Amino acid sequence: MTFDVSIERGTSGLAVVRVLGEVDLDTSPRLLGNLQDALRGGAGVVVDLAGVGYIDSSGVATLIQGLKLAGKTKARFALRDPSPRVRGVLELSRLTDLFEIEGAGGPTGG
Amino acid sequence: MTFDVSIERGTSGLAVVRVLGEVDLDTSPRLLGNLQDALRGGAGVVVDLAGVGYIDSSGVATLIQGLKLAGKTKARFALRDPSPRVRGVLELSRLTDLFEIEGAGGPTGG
Amino acid sequence: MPSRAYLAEVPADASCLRAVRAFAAAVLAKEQIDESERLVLALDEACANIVKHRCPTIEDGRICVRLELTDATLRFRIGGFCKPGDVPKVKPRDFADIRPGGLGTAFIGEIMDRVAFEPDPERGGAMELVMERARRSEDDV
Amino acid sequence: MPSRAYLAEVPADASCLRAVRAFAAAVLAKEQIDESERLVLALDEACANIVKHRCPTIEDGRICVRLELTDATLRFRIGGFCKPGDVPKVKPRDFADIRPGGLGTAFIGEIMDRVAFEPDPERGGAMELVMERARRSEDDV
Ligand SMILES: Nc1ncnc2c1ncn2[C@@H]1O[C@H](COP(=O)(O)OP(=O)(O)O)[C@@H](O)[C@H]1O
Ligand SMILES: Nc1ncnc2c1ncn2[C@@H]1O[C@H](COP(=O)(O)OP(=O)(O)O)[C@@H](O)[C@H]1O
Repeated sequence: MTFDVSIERGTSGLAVVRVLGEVDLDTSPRLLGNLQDALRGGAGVVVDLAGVGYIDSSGVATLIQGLKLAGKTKARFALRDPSPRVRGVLELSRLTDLFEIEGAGGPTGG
Repeated sequence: MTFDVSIERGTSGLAVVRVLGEVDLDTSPRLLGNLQDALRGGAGVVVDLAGVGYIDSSGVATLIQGLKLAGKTKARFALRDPSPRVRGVLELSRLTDLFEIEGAGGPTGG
Repeated sequence: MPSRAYLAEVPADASCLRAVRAFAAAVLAKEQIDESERLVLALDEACANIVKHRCPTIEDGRICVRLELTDATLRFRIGGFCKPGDVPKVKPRDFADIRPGGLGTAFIGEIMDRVAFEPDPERGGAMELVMERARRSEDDV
Repeated sequence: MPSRAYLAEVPADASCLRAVRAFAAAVLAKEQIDESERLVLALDEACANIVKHRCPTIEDGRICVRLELTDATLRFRIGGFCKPGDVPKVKPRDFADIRPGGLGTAFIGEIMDRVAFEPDPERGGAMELVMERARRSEDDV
């Protein structure tokens, strides 16, 4: 309804996980499940956050879990296009440096 | 902040009153003031409702007041581009036929 | 199934109506209620009536809204809506009588299945406005 | 100037947090509060803590939020937040300790000026979480 996740796998094996809506205590378990699915046997995951209007600590925790999971198989794990609001929450958690962030204003490029 | 009205007067003397935000008991007095200003000495008013996400009975009452005011000087008074939600409220008031409505789906043309 | 209740309370000021609408819209979305836009309108009209007609007569007025949901029904309770003596006044004008005013109660009547007044258990000497609608899920449409 | 109070109450379920956020965002917008997004986050984290840590231990849990505004201060009161004995447990982990969890209280601490626990006047045996921030208008920035 107000939350949706889609997974698109490219020919390279890299999966783009597109998140739409608000990531909170209610919806982050679904996001975690999708990240786990996307990481299974793939080359890695790019989490497209352009459609995320809100994220709370459980959402950040979920992204950390995804990052750790990817680390186990040395798969890539990147965030794409977080809105200023989402970026602000990542900064509040002081974990921005931990993540590879694609997209305008990201430390790892534009 | 969340409500704004602008008036643009064309060379024909017709004023376009562009409304942005939610028209309710709080904001409709401002809209009425703007309609009165726009009608003063002009050829008429087109109320552009494309940016209106919500309207209540006080908003509809305000449009009726504008229509009556325009009628006094035989000036034109038309509504433009109401969203389906706004149109639904006009229909609920059974006053849709009273208004000249411009824009997609309007009874007086598209 | 027990009813699920959601409450909001704000100062009885026109500028606070938007917060009540935002709350109600989110609750109805969470409950997957169909026609939530019309229901928010009915609730808003009732709250606006407190601001317009009730609060000029009482000090420090509040708008107290309770949304009660069961599997079958959606009920709005608007606390301290009016004095018992005002109940007969709360009614729309004829739609044919085209002038501003009198539309709010007409909207409520069109949108809700049942509108009633009950003595407000929390505010002595005041009536609560109770509005109900059978719950239609999106699948029923 | 007397404080203006806004209340919302919802079932203590994760699916109801969005309605609390929508309500708070509309109230803060109406009050022209600066940094409302961060303040909504702090409130949401406190409410989420009730769902995660408090409600598994009580039946029919509710989230009761009170927003109090004066010209100088913004205060959130979250009713029935925890048992008195739980107060010492409510604290963030070290930011250096990178793992999921422990972030919510850290966010609250970063965003609010003051966080305190007070006996809940309406719920005996429970503590209320009180969070305050000096009110900065957009002009101060
Ligand atoms: N809370 C209230 N207390 C007393 N009278 C009320 C209240 N709400 C509505 N009314 C009465 O019902 C009438 C119809 O209300 P409404 O349809 O909203 O139109 P309007 O408010 O524009 O007159 C009002 O004019 C008023 O006399
Ligand atoms: N309402 C509560 N009742 C009891 N303990 C709580 C409550 N809220 C928070 N806590 C304690 O504070 C800790 C930190 O909370 P938080 O920072 O939100 O992280 P997390 O909930 O992810 O552990 C929790 O692990 C819990 O022990």
